[in-house]
Amino acid sequence: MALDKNGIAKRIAQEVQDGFYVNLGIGIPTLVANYVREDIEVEFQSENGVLGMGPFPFDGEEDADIINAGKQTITTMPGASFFDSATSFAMIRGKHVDLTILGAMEVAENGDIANWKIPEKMVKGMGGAMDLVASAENIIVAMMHTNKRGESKILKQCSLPLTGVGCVTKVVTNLAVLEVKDKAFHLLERAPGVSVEEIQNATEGTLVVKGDIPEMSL
Amino acid sequence: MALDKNGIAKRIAQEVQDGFYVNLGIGIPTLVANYVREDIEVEFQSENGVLGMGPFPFDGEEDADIINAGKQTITTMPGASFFDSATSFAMIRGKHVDLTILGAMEVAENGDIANWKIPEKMVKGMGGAMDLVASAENIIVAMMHTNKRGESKILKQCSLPLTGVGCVTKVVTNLAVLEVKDKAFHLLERAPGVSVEEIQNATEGTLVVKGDIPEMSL
Amino acid sequence: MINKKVNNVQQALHGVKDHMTLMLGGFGLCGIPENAIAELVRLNVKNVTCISNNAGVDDFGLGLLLQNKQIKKMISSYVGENDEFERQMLSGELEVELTPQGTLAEKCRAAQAGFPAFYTPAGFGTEVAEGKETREFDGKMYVLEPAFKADFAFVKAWKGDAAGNLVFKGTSRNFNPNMCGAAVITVVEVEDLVEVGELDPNHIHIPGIFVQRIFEGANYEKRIEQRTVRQKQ
Amino acid sequence: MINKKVNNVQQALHGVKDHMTLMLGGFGLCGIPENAIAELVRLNVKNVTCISNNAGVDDFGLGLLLQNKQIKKMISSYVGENDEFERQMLSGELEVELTPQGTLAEKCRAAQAGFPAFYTPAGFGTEVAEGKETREFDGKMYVLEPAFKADFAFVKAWKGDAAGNLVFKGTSRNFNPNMCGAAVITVVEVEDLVEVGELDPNHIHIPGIFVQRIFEGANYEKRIEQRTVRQKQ
Repeated sequence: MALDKNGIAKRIAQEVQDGFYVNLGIGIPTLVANYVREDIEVEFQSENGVLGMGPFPFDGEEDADIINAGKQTITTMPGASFFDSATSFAMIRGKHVDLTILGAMEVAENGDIANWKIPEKMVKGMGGAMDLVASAENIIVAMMHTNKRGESKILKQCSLPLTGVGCVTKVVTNLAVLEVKDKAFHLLERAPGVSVEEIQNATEGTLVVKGDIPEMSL
Repeated sequence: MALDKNGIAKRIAQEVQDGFYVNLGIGIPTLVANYVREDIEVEFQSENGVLGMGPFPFDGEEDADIINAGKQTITTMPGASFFDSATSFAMIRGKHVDLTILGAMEVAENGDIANWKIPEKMVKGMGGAMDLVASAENIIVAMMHTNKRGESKILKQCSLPLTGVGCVTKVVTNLAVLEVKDKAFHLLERAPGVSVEEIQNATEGTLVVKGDIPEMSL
Repeated sequence: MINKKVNNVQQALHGVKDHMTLMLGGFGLCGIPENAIAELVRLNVKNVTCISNNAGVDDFGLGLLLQNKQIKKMISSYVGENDEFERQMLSGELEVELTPQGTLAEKCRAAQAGFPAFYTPAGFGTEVAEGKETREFDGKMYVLEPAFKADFAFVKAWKGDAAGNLVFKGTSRNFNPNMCGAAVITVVEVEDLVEVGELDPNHIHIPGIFVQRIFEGANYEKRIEQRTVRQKQ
Repeated sequence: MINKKVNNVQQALHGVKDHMTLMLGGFGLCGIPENAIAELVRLNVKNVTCISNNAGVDDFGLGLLLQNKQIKKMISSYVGENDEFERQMLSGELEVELTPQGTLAEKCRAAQAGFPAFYTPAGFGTEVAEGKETREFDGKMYVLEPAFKADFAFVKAWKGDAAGNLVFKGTSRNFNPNMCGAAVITVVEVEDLVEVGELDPNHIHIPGIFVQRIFEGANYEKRIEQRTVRQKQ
């Protein structure tokens, strides 16, 4: 069975290692925080200027001056810090953030990613995504394998305006975990009950399948 | 009578205007703070990271963590702030400092200044001087008109390695106040009792003397 | 102490004119200069270029200037959550220069610190880099981005004093400190204008040298864009 | 909270080797990492390159490493007040790269923030610019200066916590924050290692993400270079 958004987040959470500083994008990535193992130490950075984000505040305790990059009210953990935007991107550009998790409209087998614009239809803007993907060495994309019309978003080449080139290292979708290297998507894991064939059919880009592909353990 | 160091500082203090942020170099410039009119508001910046310097501390109240760029123990005024070196030079490079006063070994009629090195003999280093002279629009040099051997330090061309090019706007020496423009030193004022001829004799660079030259009023 | 205090928002915005370039702090609705924005609406200056990470929402923040058709051009990183912004952009009524967020912040900081331009990897290989100089350093590609040039910067701080010293709170800090001193005139509104000497010199986020005018703002709404909470167990 | 605390200066300097490039905070003797310097002397690492605004005085600070002939090259802005430094430089025993102070600070900040190089007006037309790329922007000339690349940064802060968050005091701040995260490994010594959560998140000068190791230093001498005082009337 294909994963839902929380399932994708849960699987990505397994990629988060002890001692990691992690930047979570808007959407599915935000959910990842809910599933990180409790026996490891992780700090979440939000590019609007906070390190050490905690859970959402209790009802009535929200503070308009303390939000995340998704403009949601948040809390902070002991040891948290606030800083300006230039410093925030010093952390990102300077490779001090260990893991970046973000959403995408399309990814390509060479690691290109598109997630900010559909010409003449929709423009959200790139926000901090272009800085993140241009600098991070460990980028995981959280996304649906196909669009609402069933068309693959895991492509030979992106059709939408790019956010970054050759930068994505891993993709976790509702169907699979894919490693991006050598101009191909390497199938690492299947969603529970999803066959290699289903994944192959949903993937437009080059899919490399070597040996038995295990199911994700969630 | 030629001025002493305090006299030079006293004359330069007259150039400090209400609302000015001022950077004072090591040596004579440091003395300028003692002579600024008390009815105007001025803040002194020191490039090691303090704005709003006050007088020296009372004996026994000195703090090793609060010094100026000359490594002297200082105090701060109400409204003072401390900051890091990059921010300090953001103030300087970003032209937020209104007036820079520094010493020199030589100045030239085109506004060049040399004050950090005598090849094979002495190297103090440029400290913040190169940043200051490259960025400031209002640079006053405090110096002796001649060296110990009586040779002019007010030159056609600097002989020592430069600190900055075409940047000095005014020079106050023990003999005179000179404006630097149009590739010449324009004599504005004489030290009390010093004749134009004496100044001319002590000046190697082109000296422009127009009309009666008043004595400084100190 | 050099006094930067002005009496009210009218004095603070003296000299703002049509066709000027304005910087405005804030991320979403967090840390926006509410009083300056209200005065810009009242002044009804037209054809301004606004540098701001976002453009507020339809009926608050810079959205008010958009509704009022005062803005000729927006320089922002993110449009989402503002329908009128997206509509004006897609229809071509509004000129929009989308800039990566870190580049936006650094273009402010470069202006503040006297750097004419800088090299950043953000946007290389994308349409953001089109027409711009690119260059390789150590095997990685970078885009040359110029510093911003703005006439006014409107900044919101938490506390400040008459010397122009500022302290920010939480994530309402965001772009505000980076915009101080990045325009010809920096105008700061604070929630709390304290006595000079009250702020700890070790904990001033922005020294007054970067500020030209400061005033205590009135009636902060501080609207929350996405109120997200959890329930007590 | 990611724990950066190490137990002592020996653990903090683990991995420092001959021929490495080291950054050291401080201005004169103010805010220097006294414990790290003492350990560098004890380790007797040789042929190191030191990036530090000054080189201490003859018998304190980096002067100790100079006396001990451990330094191959100094990258500094100011030599004055250190006779041994000047002597080794003029005799050619010591390689010295003199760098304008603001450039020195920004070369650290560029390394911290992921900028490969930057344009500064400082040093244009002087021997500092010899052999370097220069360029005109808006009628003014600039010199291209690359970011530093260092193996270790040794930083002294006033207070810090196990998460690596730092607070500096007075002018002992100077280059210290700019060097955090500017080397492969940033080692911080503090006078006071406080409990995590004790530092106000609004007033942390350097967030822990820029720090790899932190420890509480022992026996700070904090020598004053120029004790200048006035007498009470």
